[in-house]
Amino acid sequence: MSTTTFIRTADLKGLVADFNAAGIGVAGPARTSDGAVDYQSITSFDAVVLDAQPRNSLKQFFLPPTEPLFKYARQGQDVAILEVPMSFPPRVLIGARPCDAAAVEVLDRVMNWDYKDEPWFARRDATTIVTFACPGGDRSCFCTAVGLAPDATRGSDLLLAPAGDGYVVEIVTPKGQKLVDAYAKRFATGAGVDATKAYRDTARASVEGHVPARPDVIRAWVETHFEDPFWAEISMRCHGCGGCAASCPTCHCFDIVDEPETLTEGVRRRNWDTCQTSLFTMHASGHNPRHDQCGRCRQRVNHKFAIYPARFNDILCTGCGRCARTCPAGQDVTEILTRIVAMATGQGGAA
Amino acid sequence: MDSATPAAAGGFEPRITAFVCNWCTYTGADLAGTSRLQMASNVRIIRLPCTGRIDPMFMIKAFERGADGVIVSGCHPADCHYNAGNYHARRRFAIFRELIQFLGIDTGRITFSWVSASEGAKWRDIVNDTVTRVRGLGPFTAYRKLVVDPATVPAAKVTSKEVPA
Amino acid sequence: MNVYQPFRVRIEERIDETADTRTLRLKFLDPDIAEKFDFKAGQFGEYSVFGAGECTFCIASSPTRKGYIECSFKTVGKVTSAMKDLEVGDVMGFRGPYGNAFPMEQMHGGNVVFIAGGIGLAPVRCVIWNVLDERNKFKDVTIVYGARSVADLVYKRELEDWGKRPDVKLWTTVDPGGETPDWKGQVGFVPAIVEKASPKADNSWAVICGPPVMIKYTLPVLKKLGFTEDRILTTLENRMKCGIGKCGRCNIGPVYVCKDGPVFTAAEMAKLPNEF
Amino acid sequence: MTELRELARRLLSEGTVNAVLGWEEGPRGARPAFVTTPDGADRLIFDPRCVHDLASYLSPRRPHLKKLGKVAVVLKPCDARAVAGLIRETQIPRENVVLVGVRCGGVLADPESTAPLSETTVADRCRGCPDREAKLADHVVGTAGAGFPGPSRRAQKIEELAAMPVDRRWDFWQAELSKCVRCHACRQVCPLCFCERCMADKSLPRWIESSPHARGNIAWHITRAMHLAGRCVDCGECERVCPEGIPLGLITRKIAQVVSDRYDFRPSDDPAVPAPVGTYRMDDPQEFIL
Repeated sequence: MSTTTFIRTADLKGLVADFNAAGIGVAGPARTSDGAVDYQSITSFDAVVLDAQPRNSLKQFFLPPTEPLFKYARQGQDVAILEVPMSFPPRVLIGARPCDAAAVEVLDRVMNWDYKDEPWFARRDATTIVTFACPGGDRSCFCTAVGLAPDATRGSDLLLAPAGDGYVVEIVTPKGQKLVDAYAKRFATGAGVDATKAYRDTARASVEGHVPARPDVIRAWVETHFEDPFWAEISMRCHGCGGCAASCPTCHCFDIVDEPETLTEGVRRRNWDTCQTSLFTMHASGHNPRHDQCGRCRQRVNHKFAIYPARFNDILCTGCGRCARTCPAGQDVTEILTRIVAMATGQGGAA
Repeated sequence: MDSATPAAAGGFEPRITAFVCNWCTYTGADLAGTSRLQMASNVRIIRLPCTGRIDPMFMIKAFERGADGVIVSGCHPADCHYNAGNYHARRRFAIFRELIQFLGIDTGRITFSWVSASEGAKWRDIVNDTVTRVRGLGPFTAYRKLVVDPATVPAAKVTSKEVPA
Repeated sequence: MNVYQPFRVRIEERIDETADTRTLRLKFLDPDIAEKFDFKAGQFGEYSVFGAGECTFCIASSPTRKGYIECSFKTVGKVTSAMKDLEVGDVMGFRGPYGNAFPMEQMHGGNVVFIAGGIGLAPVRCVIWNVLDERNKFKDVTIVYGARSVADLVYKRELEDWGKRPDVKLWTTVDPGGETPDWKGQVGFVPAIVEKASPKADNSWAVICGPPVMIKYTLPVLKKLGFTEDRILTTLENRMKCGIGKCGRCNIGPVYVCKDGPVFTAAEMAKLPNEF
Repeated sequence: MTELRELARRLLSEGTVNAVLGWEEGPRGARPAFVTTPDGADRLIFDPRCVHDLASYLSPRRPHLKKLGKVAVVLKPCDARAVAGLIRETQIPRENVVLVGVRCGGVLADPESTAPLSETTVADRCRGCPDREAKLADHVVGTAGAGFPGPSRRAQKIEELAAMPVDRRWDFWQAELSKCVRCHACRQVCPLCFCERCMADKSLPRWIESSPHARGNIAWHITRAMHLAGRCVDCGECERVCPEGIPLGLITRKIAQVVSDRYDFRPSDDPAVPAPVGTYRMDDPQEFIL
């Protein structure tokens, strides 16, 4: 068990005030104008909403929907490249959910796959993630089926769980320790981890059993059933809208485009993209290796539960359930995975 | 410098993009020129076959690339070289105008007009009035501020980019 | 500086291969890069026209020829159209080299058969140059190259050079109907010409690249001649953005063309799901 | 519901159609269903949670559904307007599809909702909807509630926005549109966005910047709105599916008002009525043209 400390709720508010005073950016889950909860910039801990899963994930803080990679300026036949600085101001994400914090670490794998993605890691380095143990989820949550838990520490620098008049703080990383040391006066001795057991148990119970915790079985089935009619069946209702990918904490596919600003200058940008659209894989010739929605639906499941595990020994899904919540056509990942396990273990599953 | 472009007055000279039809307004603008009518020099004309060809995207693109105002002009009703291009365009322009107004763009930045091949003087007035009006509205900074990229630095001399084995 | 920022390269030479295919010879602007840059036969790069975007091609020149790289492209999309508009002296971008390579060391001491169709000669040409520049390391060299018509043959000057070499067996062919009155090569589809050329399979490697239909009908011919699947090499392409395994679009099932490829053996290809 | 299931069963068992597109109970409330066997008809439901516009699935942009062959589709009156749009614009031959109308007195805002349909829970677009059943349909089943009176809250919000100074309206829309991540879900679910290749996906030339920055976003949303002017049937799907919660319905509704006020056009399920953009009258108002 990692070392723990304690913070009172009042000190947590003070801590956010300290960050503000020190010029450290703070973001956390807060209400939006349309009544939803999004991770967004905040200036006070009072704005933080902890009892609802935010609509967006944390990935935007490391891989923004759009970001400039560099600018270019043409002078005659020559071109000058103007660099976008790869340093970012310090930021604390407070009130992160364990599934979202874990997703960031899961993505570290691909972002450092032989080539280091500097924009990603520069933001990672500048950011401290203060996670709050999840109070529990709805029927689309299944973090325990992908090796996580409502109180998983993965990807977090600090993990807070409520106890008494404050929170037990688990110090997960040296970066977390650094934050605690820097603001030592805000932390105190208090209850230990044991005091949060009931809270954690309740949370765990609320998400368990939604998907069989058999990622190995899912992977094996997906790897061997590329042509299974199951994919065509589930893809019928799919609109190819990519809402799942936009809201997913681990969907990281991107596009790179040039945008001229004038005749001689412009910016190369990286933008979010999604495997759910036909354009994603379409060649300039018009040939499209993934020519229908069936292949695209399969790709998303395949990438998350078979390809990524094969490449990085890690599942590209943290069980947050956002894709199921956001899907306009009721496609539900828990249903898909449950049926895959049923088919793989010979318990039927065809509709 | 003619009276319609008092550059001395305050510095801001609006950039106006005009999308005009080939058959009427372009010829009308040409007439204004050959008649040596004095008018503001802020307008850059883009000639199109017909107002029916003027997609609202053109106006958006003009704003994207730094225009402060836009003029759209073509043949009067019943004069369209292609019979009905301007009638179709009229409906689209009407909807577009109300849409952008709803989205918070001052419709004073766009002038819609019918200018025939013989109306050189009308073209001069359209140009001068639009320039004066847009000058009053000021530069379209709201649109230009839509994208603010971080400051860049010239690329360091690249010497150590790794070449993987 | 980030991994997506390209090197700057200047167009040294441009050669029109066919009506819609062009080769560019590119030199690195930075002398340090020009000196240090190295790659292996078969690797690819991301070429960019600033303002239009990036495009993926194999490096069509050979690593044995230092100081420049070449790429050959067909004008089809936004970037290739912009590339066609560039003049000698214009500056482009290049990121790379990326991906795996042909197993040149393993091929040492063996016979090599090159089979290509149309613009598919570009990635094969890189290996041909490499082999010919180190000619004493290889035994028999056979090249079978076909295109739809005489006008569609790329690298015509080189074909001429290769044809004159006593240590290269060159078979050029055009599809029936694509020949001109003075055409001296073969007439017929590539698989038939391969059968006619009948290269020996013993201690041999085949390098094949071209339209899918050509590959589909050539593979059985090679097998009949005795080539084993692990000695038939090809190079794939797929839509890519990053070239380095992150953007998520070039995978064929579990295989990333940018990381595991672009060079695959026929044995590896046979295991891929039908998604390319 | 029994009536619907019996009809679906009959259409499937008699071989009139290969599939019935309707709604079923999903893990999170109602969702689209694709019933291909007579027995499957028992999966079909219709209740106020069936908000989805199934006409989207008839769009020719969905080649994977063409494989189903001839289908029957269950339609609320608003969905029938979308089908009429597809027929009007020659995207589907009328004889290739069997239309099953369900009588409707309004639906909920959210297919996951468990609340009873009421003045407070009804989808805003249903307020003031005059249609209880689809005239276009081959069969009509079910019973309709009374519907809900207008004006919709959107209409009130539009008035509120209209009363604002123009730059405050700009600020309002910039706050909303800057949230857009350009997933294009609004386009994908739209029954009338049927272009084989959307203008936003075209790069030669690139009219609409694909980056989800505010400049690209406003260009996209203006274009989307313009392309749907007089074609939008107010099925509400774009706003419902937006993962960022952008009130897209305000834009489409505003344009519907303009089209209604200026050209006396309201979307109906009669494919013979020409759409207002693409037609004209010589005496159309032109007060804004100098």
